[in-house]
Amino acid sequence: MNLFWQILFDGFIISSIYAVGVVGFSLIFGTAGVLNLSHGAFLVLSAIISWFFISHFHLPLLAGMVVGVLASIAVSYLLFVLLINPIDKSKKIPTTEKEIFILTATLLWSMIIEELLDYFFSSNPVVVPPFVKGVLNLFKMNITYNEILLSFASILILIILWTFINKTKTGKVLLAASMSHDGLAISGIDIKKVYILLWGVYGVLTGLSGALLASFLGASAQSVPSLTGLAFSVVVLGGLGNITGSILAAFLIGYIQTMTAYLISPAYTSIPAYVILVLILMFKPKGLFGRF
Amino acid sequence: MLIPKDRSIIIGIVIFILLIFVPYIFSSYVVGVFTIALYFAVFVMSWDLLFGYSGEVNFGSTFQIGIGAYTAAILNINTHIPLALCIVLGAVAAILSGLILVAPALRLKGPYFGLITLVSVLLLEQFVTIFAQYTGGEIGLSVPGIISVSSKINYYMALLFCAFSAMVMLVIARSPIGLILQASAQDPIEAESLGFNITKYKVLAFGISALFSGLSGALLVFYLGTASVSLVVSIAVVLQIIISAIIGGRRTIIGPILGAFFIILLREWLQPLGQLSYVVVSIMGLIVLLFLPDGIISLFLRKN
Amino acid sequence: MSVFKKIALIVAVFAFVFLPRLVFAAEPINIGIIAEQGTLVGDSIVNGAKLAADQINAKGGIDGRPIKLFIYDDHMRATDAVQAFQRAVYDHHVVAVVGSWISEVALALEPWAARLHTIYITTGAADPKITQVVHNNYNMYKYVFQLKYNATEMAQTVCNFIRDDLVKQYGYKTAFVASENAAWTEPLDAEYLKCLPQTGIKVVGHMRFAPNTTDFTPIFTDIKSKNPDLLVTGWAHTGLQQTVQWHEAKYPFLIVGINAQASTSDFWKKSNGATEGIISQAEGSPAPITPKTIPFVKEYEKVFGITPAYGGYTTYDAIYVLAQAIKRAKSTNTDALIKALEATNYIGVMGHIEFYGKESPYAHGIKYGPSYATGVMLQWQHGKLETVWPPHAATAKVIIPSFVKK
Amino acid sequence: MALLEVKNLDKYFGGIHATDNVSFEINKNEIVGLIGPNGAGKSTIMHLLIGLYKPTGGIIKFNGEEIQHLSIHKRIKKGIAVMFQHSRPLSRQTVLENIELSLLEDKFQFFYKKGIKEQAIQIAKKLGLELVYNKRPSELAFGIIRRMELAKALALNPKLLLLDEPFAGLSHLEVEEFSKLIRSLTKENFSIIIVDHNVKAVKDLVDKIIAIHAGKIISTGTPEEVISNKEVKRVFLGEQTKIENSNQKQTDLNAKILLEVNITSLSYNKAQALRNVDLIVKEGQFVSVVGLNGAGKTSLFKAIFSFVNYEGDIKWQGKSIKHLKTAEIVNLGISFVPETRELFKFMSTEENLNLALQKVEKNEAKKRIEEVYSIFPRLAERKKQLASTLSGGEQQMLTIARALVQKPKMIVLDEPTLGLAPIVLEDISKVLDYMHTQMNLTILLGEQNLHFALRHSEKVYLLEHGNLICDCTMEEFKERIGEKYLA
Repeated sequence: MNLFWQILFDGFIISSIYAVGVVGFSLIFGTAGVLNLSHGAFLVLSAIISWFFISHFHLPLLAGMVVGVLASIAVSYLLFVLLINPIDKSKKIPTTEKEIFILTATLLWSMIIEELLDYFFSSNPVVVPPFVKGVLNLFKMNITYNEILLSFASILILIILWTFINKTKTGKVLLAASMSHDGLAISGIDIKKVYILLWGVYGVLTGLSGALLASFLGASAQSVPSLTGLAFSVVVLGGLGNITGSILAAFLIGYIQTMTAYLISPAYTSIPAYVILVLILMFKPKGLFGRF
Repeated sequence: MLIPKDRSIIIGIVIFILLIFVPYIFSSYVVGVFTIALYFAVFVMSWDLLFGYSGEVNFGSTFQIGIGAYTAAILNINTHIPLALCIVLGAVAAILSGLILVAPALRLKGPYFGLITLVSVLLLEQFVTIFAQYTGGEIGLSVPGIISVSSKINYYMALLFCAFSAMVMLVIARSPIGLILQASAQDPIEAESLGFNITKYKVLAFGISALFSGLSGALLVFYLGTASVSLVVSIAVVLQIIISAIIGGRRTIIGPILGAFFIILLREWLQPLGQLSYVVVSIMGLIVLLFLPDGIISLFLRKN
Repeated sequence: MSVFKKIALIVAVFAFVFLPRLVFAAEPINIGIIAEQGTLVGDSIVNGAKLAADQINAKGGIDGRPIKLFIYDDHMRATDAVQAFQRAVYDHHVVAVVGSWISEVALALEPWAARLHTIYITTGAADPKITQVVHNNYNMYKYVFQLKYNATEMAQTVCNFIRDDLVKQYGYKTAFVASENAAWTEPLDAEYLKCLPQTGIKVVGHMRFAPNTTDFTPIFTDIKSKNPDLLVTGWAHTGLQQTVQWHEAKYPFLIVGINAQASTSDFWKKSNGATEGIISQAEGSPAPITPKTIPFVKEYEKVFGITPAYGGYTTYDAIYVLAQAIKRAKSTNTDALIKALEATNYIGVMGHIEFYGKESPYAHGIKYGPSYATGVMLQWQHGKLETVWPPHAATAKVIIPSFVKK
Repeated sequence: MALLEVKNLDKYFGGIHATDNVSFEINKNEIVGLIGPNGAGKSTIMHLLIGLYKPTGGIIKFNGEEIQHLSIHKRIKKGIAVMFQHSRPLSRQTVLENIELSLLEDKFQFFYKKGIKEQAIQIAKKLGLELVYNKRPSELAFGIIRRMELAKALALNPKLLLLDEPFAGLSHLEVEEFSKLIRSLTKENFSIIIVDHNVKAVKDLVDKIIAIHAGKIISTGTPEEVISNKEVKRVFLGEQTKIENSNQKQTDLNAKILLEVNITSLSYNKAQALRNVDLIVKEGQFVSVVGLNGAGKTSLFKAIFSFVNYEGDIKWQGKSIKHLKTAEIVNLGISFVPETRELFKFMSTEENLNLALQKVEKNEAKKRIEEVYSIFPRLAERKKQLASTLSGGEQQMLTIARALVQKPKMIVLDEPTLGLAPIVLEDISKVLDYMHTQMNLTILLGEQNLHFALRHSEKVYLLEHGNLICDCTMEEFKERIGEKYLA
């Protein structure tokens, strides 16, 4: 029984953090059609910048996070302006190969961020300080208030994102962009402005989730590939571009990992998740929930 | 008048002839770097054969490379079979691992296939870590067997191997098989309706790509005397392979050799910058990607 | 034909880049340092070497010849390390290569030291396999030295401390052993499981976790369910996440053992102070281990702004040991130098340094024991790194964190 | 024995009965036209024949052998060849290499067999490709590529050749040449099935026509028989045979010019879609651009809205809009109802409308939506429903409504009747009338359905193969072209 509660709580905490970490990847694919393989680098960048400003300049926690989010927005726009847009517009690159060019470009972008972080902040992981202190002893478990807060903050961000996209005038434009770019254009909406909005939202999202992620799991330049891999897996599992699907898939992967850790061994945490991912793709090639 | 197609072969021959003289010009260390670049070039060519001719974006080429390399290394450490046999068995294991990827490649497209191949690498990485007592974990494994201590012998070995691989792959790329592969990549239904059983060709392409990847991986291990995740498995290696292929000039077989040399030598040359060297290499890669989308080789292929 | 022109141009560029490296004056004594820069231990290896070389050069070098360091970053990759080793030998004509704190890297370099007949001293890798290889095939591997105790000896240090201090003073009875899954922790764990019962501690569980683990909740939960007094550790590649998560969730067991990253002041900042109370073994500390130790640490802190991790102590000593050996051998000839190194008898910052002979299973490892070097145990107390063991070097007594059961 | 025997062929896609109990035979050396309007199910039958789809039921016998379960390449080896309408030839290879590809055996061969090149040259010559041996498809005109595709099919030395819409996208001249080419093939020893939506184009070529509608065969026989069949007439030409114009309004000829199109050329790669198209729309006018599928209507509209690049210029109220973005053009007061609708499928009717009112103040937006609801009461009933769950007609209405809420001066509609039931057609027809006469909107309509277009228009442009062949008033159109075109 104890184990049951443990898996339930731990799984929820880790899953909600995963969900907030990957949802941006899904958003940017669904709306802009970009598989951003530098997603992990965005998360780590904002986490390390936040940590740096908090621990070296003694900024308050939230102020440090704001700096992290700003950094994330900056690299987001840079990626769009320097790489995505030029490749999109390029006449030299055949349309059928744009996808692989964007993949390669985002990979290189990821390496640049990763190596710069490594250079300036070393490859040692950093942990963003806890937002609150203290421990909750429940069912013989040690759950820190910080984990609970992180989990709630993640869910809150997801709810805000959902509300923004589904309920606000501006947000609906993003949602619409995932269905038809031409439809937006003939509705009199400048698609370029949509992109600016989109990459901004993406930057904010990765910025916030990076700091949350690093408050629990820590972040280092070396964790970039595994974070990108996680985002990629979760999002494909949930159905590319399907935001709700990605969130559900994050919970699925999070719980599978937690169950593996508790019921089999912590050493094998990610293996069952990967195997299940492969099986699902083989039998349901469009992911569990398809597109929308 | 030369048509561009033949030009890339001429470039290949010129590169080969130039490379023959490397040990007479440069220090042993530089020769060592060139040796690694040659093995790496085979990785990139194998990737290019799959991508350029069969249209599959394989994020898992280190799945084959790693399986080939680790099989050979583990056999070498734990058995007494000769080195050459270890390498051959490594290559066989690599082909089998390549065939594992064919099944999804026939069913899945685009990012979905990409993810499967990516996951195959992540899984292999996990297994290497879990079975650290056999594999040396994340950092690596040192093997007793080694091809040679002489940098010259190693270099010429690698050069011959690379030239041989390039030749075989060029022959395949230029052969009816290459043409049919390209047709099935471009429009599978059309290729089928010209009477080709495209499954057969995809299996062959994956097999050949895996064979050379695995061979090269095993040889590299016995050149350096060490097998490690960061050398033959990690995603970073895949990225370097893809980036080299695109920078060199995809779908040309020779272009990837240029790309491999570009990446490895540039990084070596920028070594004084320390970690920043990777940043500079990546930025150069982006510049080539944006302004020379057909790769370095297109500089030489431009029509008069 | 423009194609050939272009190729010629490329050849010219490469020639221009690489040719100058062929010509090199051999006046200074070249030493190669291979380290994992960007890691706390790796950086301290580089810093320790720099400090020693600067000091020796300031005093006129080795018989008038200055030491010149060539520093290579292996990015924690065996391949990069092998390439660096080749470069050191071929391009920079080094007398010896020093460094690396990762056993897998050191093991990968070992055959290259043999193949290229170049002395290699690891100052951070702990796997006893490194010296066993020398013992088993001395003629081939005589080039390799391990200026650091091996993992088995490190485990003994931890056991000795637990016996002398924790068992005697606090009456702790049970322990759980949890190490990262890496080459160096295999002999370490084996020794822990052997020596802990001898100190009167009952081992209630043992596990090895993947070095890429980030969420330690399941692991700590499992450990907590076994209710041990102590968590005995073998952490070097990892350390931060579990330290922070242990501290934040206030698991009621004391962490003692090896937490290599925790042996430098930088770790306090990285963990936001969560390292308070953690006890770790190290090769040296800001304590009077020998008369040279405290001046060294002071100097180090002055130059680099942080205290050294264990690699700083060992590498600093290694450069001095090497310098003295060159002086005694009056030559940089490899075989003569090996003889001189084998005859080392030197008081360094980490203790009295002598190497085991080839008949020892730890051939070319340093002697371990009360009259040689024994290592120290450190504890983070109120943001300061205090030495709590051995008694003659101790600067403070162990403090048990409030949430740990006493 | 017939070469090809199809018996009781059935194919379902989900609930849709795409091929409904189809049976026919094709004899040796026979040329057969498989004819039906868009969406009749011709391509499904063709795909069933080559093996792209597996039938739900029925038998396909080729040379006396059942083949319905074989995969594509096996059927090809039995002697079937196909020329697809939208094939993607090897873009990096030359014409000759493309033909060589077809000549290859399905075996692992590392070297080309001797003589393969000569063989390819021979086939290329037969199809008049002598001048383009070493050109790549991207450098060739569309008509030449079509020939190359035919060459590839012929290289397989088939017993039965399937041609999928062989004339689509070709210019007038090219159609003639290509027909000639096909006719010349009749001397060869094989059968041909030509799949086309146009009776006129194939009737002189074929021995027999099979007419299809809604997945069923409605008539089989000689071209004359089929064309005179009542059912066929009804399906192809619609109920009415007389041109009627319900349009009551006549715009003043001196009215201001709103839109002026002068496109000298518009091409996709090398395929030219439009050439020398000059078109004027005056304020308050109802102008139609009619033409068959692939005539270039959609390209014209895409050019107006800057979705594609073109040579020439397009002016709105005297100012060039060539370099403006789509959204900017829309905001000038021209709304677009595209053929593909481009609705936001997973958003509700109301959300779709609201998105077109981003810049409009809230109360005003509400008012405008109420206005269009009064025109389309059906949409008001379904305002919370997702666009994807609306019926085809409702989706079309929503697309029009989305254009209307923007309060445009002019509205451009591309094939608003495509794929809609006759009853819905009436509704849309009424709406167009209302927009034109009551709301005084200027309308530019692209239509395949001549009757529908003629009912409303004041002025008609006829596009054929990218050329404007009639730029006339209604009277002129009826006189010069109308009756002839329809017959």
